[in-house]
Order: sequence, then structure tokens, then C-alpha cells
Amino acid sequence: MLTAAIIAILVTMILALVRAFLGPSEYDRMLAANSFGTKTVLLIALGGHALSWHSYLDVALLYAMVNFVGTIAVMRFFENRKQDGKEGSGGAS
Amino acid sequence: MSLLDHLPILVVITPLMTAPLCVLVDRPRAAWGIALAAAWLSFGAAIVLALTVATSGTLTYQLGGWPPPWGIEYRIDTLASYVLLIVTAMAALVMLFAKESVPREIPEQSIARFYACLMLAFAGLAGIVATGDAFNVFVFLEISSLASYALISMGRDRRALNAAFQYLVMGTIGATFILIGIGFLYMMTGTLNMLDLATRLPDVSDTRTVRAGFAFLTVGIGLKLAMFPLHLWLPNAYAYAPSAVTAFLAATATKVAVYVMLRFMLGVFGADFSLGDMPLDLILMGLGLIGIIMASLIAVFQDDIKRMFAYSSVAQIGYMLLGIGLASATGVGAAILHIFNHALMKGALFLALGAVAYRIGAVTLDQFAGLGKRMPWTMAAIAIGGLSLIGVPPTAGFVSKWYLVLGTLEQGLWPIAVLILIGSLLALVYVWRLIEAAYFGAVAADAPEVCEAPASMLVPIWILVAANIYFGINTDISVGAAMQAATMLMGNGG
Amino acid sequence: MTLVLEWTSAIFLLAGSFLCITGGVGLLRMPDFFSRVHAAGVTETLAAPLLLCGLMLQMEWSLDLVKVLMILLFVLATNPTATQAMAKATLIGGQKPLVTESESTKGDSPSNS
Amino acid sequence: MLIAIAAIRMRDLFGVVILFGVYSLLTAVLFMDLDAVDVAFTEAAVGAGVTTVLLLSSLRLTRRWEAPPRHNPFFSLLVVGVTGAALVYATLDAPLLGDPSAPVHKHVAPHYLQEAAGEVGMPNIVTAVLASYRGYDTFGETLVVFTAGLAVLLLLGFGESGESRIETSAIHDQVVLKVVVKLLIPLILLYALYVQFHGDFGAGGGFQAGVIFATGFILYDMVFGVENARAVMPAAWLPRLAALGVLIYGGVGVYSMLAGKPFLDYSALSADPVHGQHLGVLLVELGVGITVFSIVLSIFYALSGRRRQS
Amino acid sequence: MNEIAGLFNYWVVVFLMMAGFYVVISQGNLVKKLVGLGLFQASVFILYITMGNLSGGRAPIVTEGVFIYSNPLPHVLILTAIVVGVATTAVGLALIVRIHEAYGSVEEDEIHALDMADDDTRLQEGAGQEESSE
Repeated sequence: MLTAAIIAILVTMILALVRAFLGPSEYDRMLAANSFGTKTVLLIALGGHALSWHSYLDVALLYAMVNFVGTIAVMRFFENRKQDGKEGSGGAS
Repeated sequence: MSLLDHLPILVVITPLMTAPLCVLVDRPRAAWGIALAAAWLSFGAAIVLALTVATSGTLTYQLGGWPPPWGIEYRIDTLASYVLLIVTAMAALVMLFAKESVPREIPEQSIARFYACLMLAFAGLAGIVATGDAFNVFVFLEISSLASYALISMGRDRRALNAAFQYLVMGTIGATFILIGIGFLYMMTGTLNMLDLATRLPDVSDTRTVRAGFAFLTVGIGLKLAMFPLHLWLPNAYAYAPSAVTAFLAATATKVAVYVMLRFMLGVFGADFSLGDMPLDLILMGLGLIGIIMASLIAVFQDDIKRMFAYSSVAQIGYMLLGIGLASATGVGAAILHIFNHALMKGALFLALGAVAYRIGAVTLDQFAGLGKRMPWTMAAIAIGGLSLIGVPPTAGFVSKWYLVLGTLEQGLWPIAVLILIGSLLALVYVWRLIEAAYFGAVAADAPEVCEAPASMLVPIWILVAANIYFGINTDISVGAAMQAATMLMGNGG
Repeated sequence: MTLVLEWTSAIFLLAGSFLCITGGVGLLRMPDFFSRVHAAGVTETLAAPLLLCGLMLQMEWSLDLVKVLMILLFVLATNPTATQAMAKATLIGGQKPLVTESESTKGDSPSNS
Repeated sequence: MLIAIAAIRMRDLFGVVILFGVYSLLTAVLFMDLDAVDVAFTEAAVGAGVTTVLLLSSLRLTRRWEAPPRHNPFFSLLVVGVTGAALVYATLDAPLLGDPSAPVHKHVAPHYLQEAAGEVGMPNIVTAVLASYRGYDTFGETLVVFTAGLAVLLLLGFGESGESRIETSAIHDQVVLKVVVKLLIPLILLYALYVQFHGDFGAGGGFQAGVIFATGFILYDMVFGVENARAVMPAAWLPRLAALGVLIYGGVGVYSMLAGKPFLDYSALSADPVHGQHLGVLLVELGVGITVFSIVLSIFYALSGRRRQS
Repeated sequence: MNEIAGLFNYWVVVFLMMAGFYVVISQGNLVKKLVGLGLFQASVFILYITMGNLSGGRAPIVTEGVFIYSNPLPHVLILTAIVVGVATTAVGLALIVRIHEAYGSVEEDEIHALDMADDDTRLQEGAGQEESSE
């Protein structure tokens, strides 16, 4: 049963990756990266239990934190760019 | 364990511990004082170390108290003490020189941190020379490189930033290649201690992994060494860095890389494997020769004197590689000797250029017109340094060229001896260009009235020039130690 | 007793993974950014706790169990806020949501690029 | 792997940075699978976390779009091909993945595995080797971090030049985010301390703890603005703190030297050697943690403090 | 088949290394060069870790009932190397910010062009009269 869940998570991660590649605007990429991150946290948690890694939960908790900080950094990156006007081709890449 | 036993670690630790102190103190004069004290202290320690090694043979020092293959170990043999002597001597002299030249080129509030970075670069280089553990070489290489990227980027010209970035990219690629090489060696032998590696390598040395490891190490060290095709970062880095930094790096950084090449190629892999089976001797000889000719040619056409001497440094390294490539005791001895002499020459020249830059600001050829009359002492130092570069008899340069030619003739390779002489002639051309402008050129009408460089700068310059001449005449110390180290390296492979 | 545990964790895991996949597919197929945010939100705030609970049921009582609980709480705290913050930042960032599917597609191209 | 290809092809620098974060995250998962717990921990904390944040803050200062490459890629493909061939050539004789007969497992490693528990008395052998057997490497490593911090300070200063710019940014008026972050930061800092002192038993240690501690502050700085962050942790303190960390580490070494043992030999720290090792490792990890924390935070201050001049 | 499976890991590492190396050499943008450098270094770490892995071994943390451990030494080396990698990237980024402020661009070719332009202006000035120190 655990493996079924792991496979499901892997499929979702690939879907998120596809969205990251395609993503018309960079907001989509940000969203895809965030959801990819949370899926990885789940993957580490479930995988760690299934394959009996050692202290895998610390890594999972850490990555949940890092993913959250990363998303905040990305958002901060966007809003600063807004102030000094759009340069380059702006929104859609 | 008396103080004497702690010597190997003291040489490295004193500058390492003063760097944070300089940052804590954060006042320019006090930071300079601490840095100077540390440099001279480790120079003293290096002298005592060299003497003890000369009398009682190789010194070992187990860090953390763990025996070698498990813990990290410092091994100081004749070669290490020889190069350590040069590195610490240059650091001490550059610190003396920096008293005047740094406040002029570095903004006031970052001088204390500049000295901390200089101390870290010096400690990194000393750490590489002293260590006997392969991975420790990589760590200390990284410390000295990071510190030198920061130092180079402090130059006034905006191109110093770009030069520092190029050096960073190339340096990191070189360091990663060395890491790959060490990884392959570790993969096949399971140990990281150099002596242990030397004993365990012969029975795995025919596998492809060790050969590839050997190739990666050569390329990585070659990049750090500014071997001819891989030297692109050196001229910009030395030309745009602050003068005190150029003097220090030119005299020590590439020399330590030559030491690492010797330590790995002859110490770890053993002379018969690296020079015998693998075509290393042909590569080194070929690249060395091309390096000498090409770099000297480019140097002749340079307008900025610092770049000219940077290219001549690449040529001089070509001589060292040529020495190693000869694959004979005299050849390697000549290379080690040239490490010593070249550090003296380049140190004197770049310090003198620093003095000129201190007074006039820019160091281009037209600035040199009539300098002989306006700054007699500095110009005399540059002249003697230039002569030593060419290899005129009374100077140290002549001695190392003499042994190089001796090494080539010993093996009957007279065409190479001819090429060495051509290299010296090219050196004569670009040095003469300088001397002719300085002594016989007319002083430009509205050139600013310039007086001699301050005493605190002239003293280190003239100490180096005196050393240049002294080691030209009385060669038993420099040549004796070099030959002893060479026979030891070539003999039992370290 | 263990059989009940087995079954409940199996159900949790199944539900969690099903939601996960639907969320992932939703992320791909949704036409406009804000509907994608909704789809991603679903997986993060619902599928994750379900899966983690399923995991917790399978583990025996130990320090690890407490850690999984910690992760669950942390994820529950951060994910909704992250999604909300992203949606708000995008709104400020000038992306207009696709108001009504039917009319606007006939008229000009959707406001956002 | 395909992430690497995407990173090459993609011209939008922002996308590259995001993909690089994902790439180092996947590397961390791969390390987990290869039983390298500590390394996965560090790679996730440092690789995915700090590098992405630093790249983003520096990307903010420079241009986001990349000019199309002009010169043809032939030469670089050639060089890459040659090095690639040398690498593959090297791997042909390499011992297979995970086979116990490989020399790596026979020579030095077994000693660590058996004796470490006895001599250093720590279940986590990686921390034991890191801090005491090869303690000097870690000392060098702390100095590398110190040099990097110094270099960034020399180059960028602290960005005090930034006048207190009124930031009408999307983040600052997000009340929900502020409340949640206010709740989370104590938890993050607590977790960092747990990682710091848990190094002996599970995955953890000085570096990871320092980075997590700094991430907590960076989060505070991003959400509540630079001014309040500087009020909490003034920029001038950081280099002194970093210097203090390095001095702690060096101090332990010098102390053991004065006590007549070689440099960094912790058994000199107290009567019974194993207890000395424990104490030494703890102190050393503390020194590392302080240095890494202050350096990462000062780099972030330097990068985030600067206004876009050009 | 075992031969291929055993060495597969190394070939993945080689591919990643070459991808990183290619980016560093061919791409003109400085930020991208740094990312390529990071890619290159990360793959070296994977090489080290795959070396130290033991089939059936557990993580090198002593727990009772487990006897085969994978080799802790590569893990220690990689911990050092990761930190060195991040330190280099941080210094590189600081340099890029300064270069952007000095040159106004981070493209290698544009910087080169600006330098060339500098040289020409200096030549004319130099030729004209004794120019003051720059």
C-alpha cells in the first residue's frame, strides 16, 4: 500500500515538473516549484519509512521549511521587480 | 611536547588565527600591526623548521592526535621546508611593503578586512605546503583561492572585478578537477594520506581509473599553475590587482602550485609511473617550451608593465615545467631551484612596480620615461631584477638557468638548450625596452615632480634585490637544498 | 486490532494518493493561473495530511511518530499560507483572473497573457 | 538529468534558478537513498535553501533576461566531449556500485566504523570523523566560510548605503503571512538548536544548524522588511560574531596544544579522553554553527540591502 | 547485466558533469556560468557518495542490530565540499553584482566590448597629452 502511495506522489511530481517547464508565466513556475517541494516532503517521509532510511524525518521537516522560505523568496523577488518597472519582455516568457 | 614539536602547525596557525583578530580589531593601523607580527613570527618559525629538517630529516605532526591513515598528518621534508621558507619570507616582506601602498589603493574602512584576507591567503598557501593529506590540500587550496579572488577584486580599475570573476571560474574548475582526481585515487586505494597513497598505488596503477585520476590531477594543477594553454586568467588577475597583492601572489601562488605538482606527480605517483609510463615528461617539456616562447613574445608587445611581467611569469613557469619534464635529478633540482629564485626575482620586480605605482599612479611604459633620474633607487632595483630575470651571471636567475641548461645537455637534448637561450634573449628584449625608456628616455616636460618612494617600501625591495645577488654568488644553500630534495623525490618516490 | 489499523491506514493512503493525482492533473489542465492555484491548494492542504496520517498509523509508537506529527502540523501551517500568499502576489502582480469562461473566450483573448 | 538539460536550454534566468533549486533537492533525495543522511541534510539545507535565496536576491539586482548566445557551441562541445570520454574511460575499471570488495571499504573505513564508538563515543560516525578524526579539515572548512563572508563584505559592504526605501511591496501588507510567520520563526530557531546539539546521535551538526538559524532570520527579514531585521540583529555584529566562531574553534585547538597534546586533540580537554572528545566536538560544532550563521546572514544582508543603482 | 547496473550510477554522474561543464564554457551570461559551476560540483559529490555506498549497508550511524554500514569517509569529504561550493557561489554572486554596477551588464561579450571601447578612448587621450592617472 505504501508503494502505491509513493508511485502516486512520483506521478504528481512529474506532472508538477511538466507544469514548471511549460508554465506560460513565471507565476506558474513558482506554483509548480512550490507544489513539487511539498510533494518531495511527502516522498521523503513515505520513502523513508518504506526503505527504512535513517533519520529521514529530520530531512523531511527541514525541507518543508526550506521550501516555504524559498517560495517566500520567490514572491519577494517578484514584487521588487514590479517597483522599478518592467524591463525585458516582462510577464510571459 | 615542547614548542619545537609544534613548529609545523605554528607556521600555519599564526596567520590563521590573526585573520579573525584583524576583523575583530577593525582599525587599519592595529590590523597592520597584528598581520606584520604574524607574518614575521611564521617566517621565524619557518627558518627554525628548515634548520631542524636539514639536521634531523623529515618532521611529522599528527593533527588531533590520530595516527596518519585515519587522522590528518603534516609532513615537512626538505622540499616542503624549502618552499615554506620562500612563502613565509615573501609574506613578511610584502607586509612591510603594504604599510604605505595599501592605504593609497584600498578604501579606508575595508583596510582591516583586506589584511585579514591577505593573512588567510598566506595561511592557505602555507597550509598546502605543510600538509601530508591529499584532501587537506584541496581544502587549503580553496581557502587561498577564495582569499585571492577577494584580494584581486579590490583593485581600483573596474576591470579588476572581471579579472577576479574569470579567475574564480577557472580556479574553481581547476579545484574541482583536482577533487575528481583525488576521488579516483581514493576509489582505488581507500586512503587519503599521501605517503599511504604512494605505497598502495603501484599495485593498482595499471587500472584505467588511476590513469584518468592522474590526467585530471595534471589538468587541475596545470590550471592552478597557469600552464601555457591554461594561463588565460593570470595576466588580467595580476595586472589589475592592487600592487601589494600582485607582488604576494606572483611570488607565491603559482610556486605553491608547482610544489603541489611535484608533491603529487613525484611524491604520490612516484617518478617511474608519472614520468615513465605516462607521457608526462613529453607534455611538460612541450608545454613548457611553448610557454616560454609564446609568453615571452606576448610580453614584448605589452604596454602595461604589470601585464608584461605577468606574461614573463608564465614564461618562467614554463622553465620550471621544462625542468620537471627532463625527468632527471638535475632537471627536477633545477625546477625546485627556479621556484626559489623566481620568487625572489618576481617579488623584487612587482614590489618595485608597486613603489612606482605609489608615486605615479599608473605603470605604463610612457610613465617610465626618464624615471631613472627621478626615482633612482626603485629604478636600480627594477634593473637588477630584470637582469636576474634574463639570467645575467651575478644574479640568482643565472644559477637556475645554468642548472637547467646543464640538465638538458646531460641528456644530450641540445636543441632544448638553444630554446632556453632564445627564451632568455626574448626576456632581454622586453627588459631592455624598460631600462632604455627609464634611463635614456627624456623626462616628459610636464611630468609631475616625483621624489623617491618612502623608506618603508624601499627596504623590502632592496632586501629582495640583495637576496637575488647573494644567492647568485653563494649558492650552496639554495642549490644544495634543491638538489637534496630532488634526489629524494626522484629516488624513492617521496 | 492490527487488522483495523491496517485497513484504516490503507484507506487513508488510497484517499491521499487519489487526491494527489487529481490535484496534479488539475495543475496541468486548468486554463488559468488562479484555477491552477486552487488545484495545487487541494493537493497541498488535503492530500498531504491524509498521506501523513496513513503513514502514522503504520508506525509503532516512537519518537519518529512524534516527528511525523510535527511535520504534519508544520505542513498544515505553511502550505495554505504559501498558496494564499502566492495567489495574492500574483493578483498584485497584474494577472487578472479569467472571469467567465464562456463570453470572454469568444471576445478578445483572455486578459492575461 | 533532464532538469540539467532544461537548465541549459532555458534563457529565462529566473526559470534556471528555480530548476537549480529543484535539481539540488533531487540530489538530496538521491543522497538519502545512498544512505548518506548527513550529506542529504546539508545539501537540502544549503544547496536548495541558501543558494536559491542568494541567487534570487542577486538576480533582483542584475538583469533577468539573458542575451542569446552568439558564438557557436562547437568548440565547447568538443572540450566537453573530450573530458566526458576521459571520465567514462575512468569508470570502466571502477568498482561496481556498492560491492563490498571495493578497496574503499577495506582499508581506512573499517577502523572508523569499529573504533569510533569506542574512542569518540558517538553513534553518528560521520560527525565523529568530521569533528575529531579529520577535525582539521573542518577547521579549514570553517575558514573557507569565513573567507567567503569576508570577501563578500569587502566587495559589497553591508549595503548600509540603502536609504530606508519605502517598499510598497506585495508581501508587506499580507496580514495572513505575517501572523503565520510570527508563529513559525520561534519553531525554526528551536529546530536549529535541536539540530546543533543532536549532531552526535542523528543527522545534524554545526553547518546545518548555522544555516537553519540563518534561514529563520532571512525569513523574518523578507516578511517584515530590512529595517526591523537589522534592529533585531544589527549588521555590525555579524563579522565580529563570525570571527568569534573561528576563534572558538581555533581556541580549542590551541588549548589542546598548550596542554601538551597535538593541535585539535580533544582528549586534552578533560581527564577521561572519551569525555574530552565529547566536549571538544560539542565546542567545535558550536564554533562552526556561530560562524556559518553570521556569515550566511551577513551575505544575505549585503545582497538584499543594495538598491538597484544601474 | 550486473556490470551495466553497477556502473550506471557513474555514467549518470558523467552526464551531469558534462552538462555543468558545457554550461560553464559556452554560456556567456555570468549568472548562468555560476549555476553551471554548481551543477558541475554537485555531480562530483554524487560520484563520491556512490563510491562510498555498500549494498545492503545502512547509514553510518551506529544502531544495535545492524552490522553493515556504508563508508562514512566520503560523506565527511562531501560535507566539506558542499560548503566550499556554496562559499564560491556566494563570492561569485557578490562579484556579479559589483560587475553589474560597474559595467551595467552581466553578459561576457558586452563587458568585453566595453573594455575594448575603454582602451580606444585611453589611446586617443594618451596620444593627445600626458593624461592624469585614471
